[in-house]
Amino acid sequence: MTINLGNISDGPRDAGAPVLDIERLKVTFATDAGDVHAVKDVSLDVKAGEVLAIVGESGSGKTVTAKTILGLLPETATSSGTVLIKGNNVISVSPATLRKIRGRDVAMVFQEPSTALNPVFTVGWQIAEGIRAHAVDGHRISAKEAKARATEALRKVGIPDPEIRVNYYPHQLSGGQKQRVVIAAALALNPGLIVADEPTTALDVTVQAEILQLLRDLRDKYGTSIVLITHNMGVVADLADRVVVMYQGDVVEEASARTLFAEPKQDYTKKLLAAVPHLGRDSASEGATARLHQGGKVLVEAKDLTIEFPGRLGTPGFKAVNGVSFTVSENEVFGLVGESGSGKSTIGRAIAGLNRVTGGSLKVFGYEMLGFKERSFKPLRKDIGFVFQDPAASFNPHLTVGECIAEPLLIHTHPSPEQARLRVSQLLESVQLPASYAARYPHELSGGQRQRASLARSLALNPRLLIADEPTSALDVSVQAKVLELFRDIQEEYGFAALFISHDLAVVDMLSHWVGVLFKGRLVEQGIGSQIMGAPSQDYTKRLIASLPVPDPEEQALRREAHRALLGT
Amino acid sequence: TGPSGGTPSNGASGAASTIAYGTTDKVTALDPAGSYDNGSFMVMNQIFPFLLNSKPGGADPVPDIAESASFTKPTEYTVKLKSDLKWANGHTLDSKDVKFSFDRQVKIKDPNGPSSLLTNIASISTPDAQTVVFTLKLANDQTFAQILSSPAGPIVDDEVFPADKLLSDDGIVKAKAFHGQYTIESYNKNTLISLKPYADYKGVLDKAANGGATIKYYTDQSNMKLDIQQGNLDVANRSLSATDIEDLKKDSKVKVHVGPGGEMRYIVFNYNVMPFGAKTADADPAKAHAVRQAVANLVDRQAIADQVYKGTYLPLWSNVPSGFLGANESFKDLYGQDGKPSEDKAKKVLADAGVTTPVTIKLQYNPDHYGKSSGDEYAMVKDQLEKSGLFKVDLQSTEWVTYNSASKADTYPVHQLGWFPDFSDPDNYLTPFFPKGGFMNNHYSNAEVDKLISKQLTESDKATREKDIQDVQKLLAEDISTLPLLQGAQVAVAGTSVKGVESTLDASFKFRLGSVSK
Amino acid sequence: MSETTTAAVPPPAPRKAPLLDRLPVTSHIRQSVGLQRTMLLIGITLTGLFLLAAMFAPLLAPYGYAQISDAAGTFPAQAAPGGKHPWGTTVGGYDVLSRVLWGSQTAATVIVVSVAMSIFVGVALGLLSGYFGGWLDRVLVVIADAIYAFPSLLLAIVMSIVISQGQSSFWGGILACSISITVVFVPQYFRVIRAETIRLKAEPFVESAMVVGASSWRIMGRHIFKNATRTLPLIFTLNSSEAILTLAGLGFLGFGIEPTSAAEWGFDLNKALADASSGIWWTGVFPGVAIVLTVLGLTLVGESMNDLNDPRLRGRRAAGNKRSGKAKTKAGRP
Amino acid sequence: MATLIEAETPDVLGPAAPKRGTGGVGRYILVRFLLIFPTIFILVTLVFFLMRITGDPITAALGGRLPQDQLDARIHEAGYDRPILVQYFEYLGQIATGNFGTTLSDRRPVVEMLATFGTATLELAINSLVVALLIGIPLGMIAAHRRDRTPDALLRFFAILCYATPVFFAGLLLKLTFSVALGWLPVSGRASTSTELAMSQLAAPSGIYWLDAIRSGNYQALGDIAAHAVLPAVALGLLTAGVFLRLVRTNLIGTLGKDYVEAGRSRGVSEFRLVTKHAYKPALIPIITVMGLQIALMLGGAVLTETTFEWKGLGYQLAQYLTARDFVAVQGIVMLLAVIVAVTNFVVDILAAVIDPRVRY
Ligand SMILES: Nc1ncnc2c1ncn2[C@@H]1O[C@H](COP(=O)(O)OP(=O)(O)OP(=O)(O)O)[C@@H](O)[C@H]1O
Ligand SMILES: Nc1ncnc2c1ncn2[C@@H]1O[C@H](COP(=O)(O)OP(=O)(O)OP(=O)(O)O)[C@@H](O)[C@H]1O
Ligand SMILES: [Mg+2]
Ligand SMILES: [Mg+2]
Repeated sequence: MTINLGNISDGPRDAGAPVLDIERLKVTFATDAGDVHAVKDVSLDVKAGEVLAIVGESGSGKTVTAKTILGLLPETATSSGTVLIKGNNVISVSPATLRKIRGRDVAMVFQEPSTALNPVFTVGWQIAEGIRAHAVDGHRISAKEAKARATEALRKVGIPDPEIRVNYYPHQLSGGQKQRVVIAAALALNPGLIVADEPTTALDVTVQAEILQLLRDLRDKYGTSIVLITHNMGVVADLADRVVVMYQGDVVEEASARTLFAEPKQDYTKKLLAAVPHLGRDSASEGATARLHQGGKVLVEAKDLTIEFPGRLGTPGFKAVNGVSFTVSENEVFGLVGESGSGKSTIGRAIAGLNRVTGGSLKVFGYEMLGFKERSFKPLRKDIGFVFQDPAASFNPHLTVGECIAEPLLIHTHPSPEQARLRVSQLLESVQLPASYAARYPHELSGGQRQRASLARSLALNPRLLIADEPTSALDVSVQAKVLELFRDIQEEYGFAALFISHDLAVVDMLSHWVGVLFKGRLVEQGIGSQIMGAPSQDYTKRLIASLPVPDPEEQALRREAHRALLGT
Repeated sequence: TGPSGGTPSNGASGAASTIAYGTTDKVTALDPAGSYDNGSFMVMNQIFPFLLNSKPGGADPVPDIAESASFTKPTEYTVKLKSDLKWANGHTLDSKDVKFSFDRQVKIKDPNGPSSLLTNIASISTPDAQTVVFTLKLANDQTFAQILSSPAGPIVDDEVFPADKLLSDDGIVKAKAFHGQYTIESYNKNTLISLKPYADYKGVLDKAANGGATIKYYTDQSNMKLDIQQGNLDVANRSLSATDIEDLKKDSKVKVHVGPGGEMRYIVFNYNVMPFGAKTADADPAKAHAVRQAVANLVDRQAIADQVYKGTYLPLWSNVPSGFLGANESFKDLYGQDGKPSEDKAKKVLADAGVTTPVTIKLQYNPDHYGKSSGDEYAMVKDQLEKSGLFKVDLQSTEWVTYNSASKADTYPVHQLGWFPDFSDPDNYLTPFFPKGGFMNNHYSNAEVDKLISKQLTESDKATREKDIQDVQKLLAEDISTLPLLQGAQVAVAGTSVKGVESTLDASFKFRLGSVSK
Repeated sequence: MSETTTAAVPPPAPRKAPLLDRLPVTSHIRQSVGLQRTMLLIGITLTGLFLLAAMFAPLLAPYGYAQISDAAGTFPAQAAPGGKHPWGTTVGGYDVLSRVLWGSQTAATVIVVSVAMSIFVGVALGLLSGYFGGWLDRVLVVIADAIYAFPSLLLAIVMSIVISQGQSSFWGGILACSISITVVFVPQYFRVIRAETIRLKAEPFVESAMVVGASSWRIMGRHIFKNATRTLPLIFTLNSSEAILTLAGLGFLGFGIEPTSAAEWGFDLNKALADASSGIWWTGVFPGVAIVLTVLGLTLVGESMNDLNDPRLRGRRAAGNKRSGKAKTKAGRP
Repeated sequence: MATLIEAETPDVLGPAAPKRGTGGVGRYILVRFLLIFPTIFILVTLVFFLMRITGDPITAALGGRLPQDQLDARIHEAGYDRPILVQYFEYLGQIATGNFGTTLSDRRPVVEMLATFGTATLELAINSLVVALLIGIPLGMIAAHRRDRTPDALLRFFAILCYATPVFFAGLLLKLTFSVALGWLPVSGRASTSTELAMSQLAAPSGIYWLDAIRSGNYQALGDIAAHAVLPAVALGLLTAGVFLRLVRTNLIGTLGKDYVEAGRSRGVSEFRLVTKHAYKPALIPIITVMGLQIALMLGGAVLTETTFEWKGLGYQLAQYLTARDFVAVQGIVMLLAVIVAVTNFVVDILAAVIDPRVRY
């Protein structure tokens, strides 16, 4: 069926031959809107024991390339070219052969460990399934032997007490452990090549550091080659030997990691690298020695703030925020960082009256939020803007962007249609969007444009306080850079106070004058951004900073050495 | 034959074979005090004794477990029982049981029971074990003998039945409180009853001609039809649809038996709310009468009987159905032309009375109580009335319970009703209906009619009584309180080898399983 | 997390598409391919025929639904198909073809009335219950669940007895049936809308309206209502077929509409039971097939719409189909 | 007829699944169990009032025979003309003491009536459930696996046809074909007369005929019972099979698209095993939940099947009692149906919880 555009096979290869050799790969998808050329012309190879990183912005074809390597493309895809693994062209082999290759010659590690594990089977069973699918020396492996091997694989990836954990269901493991299980499943048959598609994106930085270390160990100990797909330049700098940069389905640049970061050749690569926030550079509190903007009024004041979510069916509640005290003053940008689940959003939402305060005190513009009443709080709402994390979800898909932006105006100031239109245009302009975009529907905007529109909406009533909950985490680095820049400019122009929430230390540092570090609902440390990032005083903060890989292989190698003890690896 | 094994064979006795009887009727209760319907009465007839009962072929009550029964005084009806009567459980059956049975019904007065038939009994005494004396309120009640063979008539075992409340079916079966042609062997209510001949039966009927019988209950008549066609049933009785019966007539494996029927269908005119009725805006008795006459002239009974009922119902020309004492064809004489409708006559009566046509009539029928064909029947009535151009018919139907209440509350100007007799006497077609306070509550009253009806009821001379009954019918046909339409026939379908079905399809309307054999 | 939530609110069809293409069914035809399209088209054809029959029954039917005679005299009973009566006549002398055609009108009316009423009540209650929560929500949920748990046909029977007493006129009968069906359907709509409302309430776009200070009514009316009712056309078609089946079931058990008030397929089938075992097939087969085809059509439309709405279930043409003839590999999926 | 909409459970293992919590599965079961009672209470109340505003049983039985004053007297005697709330609380009181009364139209103790007809309906439901599962699940798997190909289209068409054909029409066609024309199977009933008699003479019958036949070793009767069971089970089973097929297909397609299936595939697990094991087990949770809801559909369909095949069960009986305004019987049946449905859903929830390991801790 396939026309092999490349050479079909050039016979047995010598020892130094690549474990994976992709030539002129091309993948096209049929969609409602017509064909999508996801991968246009990709050629690359991976040598034994090498970590090859594929980077590029969202939609550049990284995942599709990875799936092609295992023959996992959906039926709507058509592919051509060659993908050679141990002499087999994955694109043209029979389904039976393909099944033999999978797991034995090449294995995959998925982005989201929680969805890559079947919730109703034990992790041991799932690993054993892969083992039993392959005959070893011509005979099927017994269930018992498979389980023993699964236990062994779990031990290899550093799961404690693998004999016990082998019988656990996925939900009984933490996110990091789950990802280790996924890696163990990939390792079970000792494949020469592992394809890891964003293996750490869903994980917290501290866990990410552990997984990166594990992958490095695997390469070192077993000589496994790794294709690492990621958009995180820090991860690339930390792990990769060689880097392939993809842009819109094509490979634009290929170089060793050090070379790429040191002297990128292509414009696109340069731009990509420039957009990556770098901890310690470009801090908003650069050089500050005292807390900035303390002259004005205190807009938000939390004292022993506690927020507890009620438990279901009489089970005890869950304290998401526990005894937190802080203030946000006029003109000040307060950055809130912390790992997932530490309570950042909960605090932000409480200030906006979306979550109920259950203990302590939270004063917003002097209004006590403990036991707040919507009716009496409503007049204050016009002074609060809110930017949500996911720009796509925060717009009503049935209203135009203009209607969405005008909504706060309509509710609070009852302008004439003409006035409203005018104000919407102004707002759009201030976020550098053409006024004509008011007539568009949200889905007709790109992610970055949507987030700008969201910013415009939050500014509609000239709020005194803006709450931005991870406003850029759903965006590509290059887009993120633009939005962050815009945010900074607008903040300076309008002078509103802001609570800026992010899990990315570098991003928080870029924008915030004052930074608070949350850990399991407690504020472990707060201080001037540049000082906290440079010289954290608390252990947790130190670990957090140490875990964050910086987008520079040289520097990252040093940091890794320096922090080895702290990270406990 | 069907794969289900054909008719059940009577393995035990090896004598005469068992008869399988099918019906779509239902049993309400086996206790005579608690039911007043065909389905229950059919079973009671097989298992309980009566003082008087009719023999196959006729409806005249003759002593059953009685030796003699007659008026000894105008208000005293004396019954002498046969001696040595035994219930199937060994208890003796004597006058105590008889008095107990009737007293009990009156005492329990079950909402579903037939105690209202016994209103004429003033008291009952038992001078000795063999004698029962009924003292009546109304002298010379000509229907009393019939009442004793009616649903109010079964005699029950006083040692088994409680005096003040009903006994459950299972209780009756377990206590073997039977004295009829049969006893019940096994009882699965409204599903299957298995009957065995009762050896010590002393009643008027012959010993059962078969080795036993099963009664199979159906919910869907077409299933019953298929079963009789496939030989799973020997007899299928009430009720097969007209289509089924017509089809079965063509089937060589079965025979359709037809006997006289007492069931009737008629249209009631409410004298208050019918067009020009007493309570309408343009009340005019003469015009109302003309309207009734016009309707009587226009309905084509034969067409309905042929088309809708395919001959399973026959035209009914009087308030007393044919086959009963004194029945005549008074409506045929007065209306239409030789049994055919007459538009001219209808036009004329309306014109003579000065009625402007078309007259709008609200006609009501009930779709669920009188068989599935009521809708078709009344569609034809509507069609017949409208064809003449004299009437516009607003035809409506209502579900039974509401229908019944509404029909008596002057809601329906003209509506359908039907009647199945309690016992085989012409009076059962007169007294409940026409004297003031009749159950139709249609505000008809005619003193002469009332007088004649109460006269015939106590008239002991048969010829005079017959004359009275004929006269009443004539008066009723002139007034048209109700318009008789159709008279049902009894239909039973039996396998060709089955004997004795014909003989029990008589005017008593009692199906005696004991007569049937094969 | 954010990915799944975005996926849950698929964007509406592009704004600039012509109105015709944005209508539920037409947009689905355009999206569909291959077998899916065939099924959708069969469904649409059947449903279209049904609607045409319903609209033009008075013109198409040779006789009235309750007509048993014409100038030439009374119709014969149970006449075999042919001649004046192409599909024969029933035991009551009705023309089968006419009754089947008129029956579509009854069915369509019942569908429209019952589904409209249940949508109205169900949506209103679902929105309120889902949005405000609290004890109102709890009570409504328990009641809806209780009603829902009860076999719907039986509930419809009870309701039809309650409602239909005394009423057998066309509208009386239709309303009785419709209301019985409504009672059965309301919990379904209630559930769907309530669940959607609860889900939407947590959506950032609703929260963003909340932080702006929009009133509850504004949020419900402007933000939740439209998004929550997205699936209604689909439920509408599926419930329509259910309405027909319930109506037919009612008619079959004798709780339907009398023949002189309207033509009703289930009722006619009920009447035809006795005929069927006597070799008179035409009185039952035609209304029966009418029910089957109508339900089939509506269900096909509804199911296809469902599959097309759900990206997981939507089939797509293979890439580059337009350039046929070129050799290509379907991605391996043994 | 319950709905096809229910056949959809968009999120496999969605947030509806009870969370791991200190309460544990014991508490979960308890709460689910307690929820049965309001359901029953609401239905019984609803039916009580509905029934009582539609008329009384005495008029239904004797309306055509007695003058109105006599009817009224009887109604008064029976107490049906008292204030409805008084009667309602009296009724509740009776139920609370376990006294369900005696049916009005055919004088049976309600409990006994329910036992008789309930087992018949149960037997029908079990038979048709077997048919539905045997047809629906494998075909649903095939359809999901071969999605958008010809087998899938044919199977889906078949499923919709099953659903679109009214049970009574399907039953009629089956009966005419297999009993009347071909004579292979009996026309109607649960058993032939001789078997019925044999069954009614058993000492402690369970009421489920095939079970009784096996227990008493009467294998001839068993054959007879099986022959009678085929057509009703197929008629009702097909209706449900259509829904099951669709249900299995939709949910399997859902889970087949999950990452964990892709992960299994990436390890070389065979396609057959992916469908029948990896995707099927997680899909089973919503499938089982919705199947529970199908019980209501089945009971509804049972009314029509029972009528067509002379199967003397609850559904048909209910229609009869309704006509007779026998509210004692109707309420008894409604209560039983409510209990059946609630208990089924309860059991199904527990079953789903057993399959879903996340509920167990
Ligand atoms: N199943 C599919 N059907 C149609 N188009 C697809 C499909 N999968 C991927 N694509 C398209 O192919 C292109 C490449 O997608 P791919 O998933 O490889 O991007 P990516 O580089 O991995 O991006 P990200 O960083 O967001 O994961 C995108 O335009 C995407 O929309
Ligand atoms: N409505 C809720 N009910 C119960 N628990 C909740 C609720 N919302 C949040 N939580 C819990 O509260 C904790 C803090 O949640 P929060 O959303 O504030 O975290 P976060 O720091 O914003 O994390 P992320 O970076 O993932 O957004 C988490 O453990 C979360 O599970
Ligand atoms: Mg990707
Ligand atoms: Mg958050």
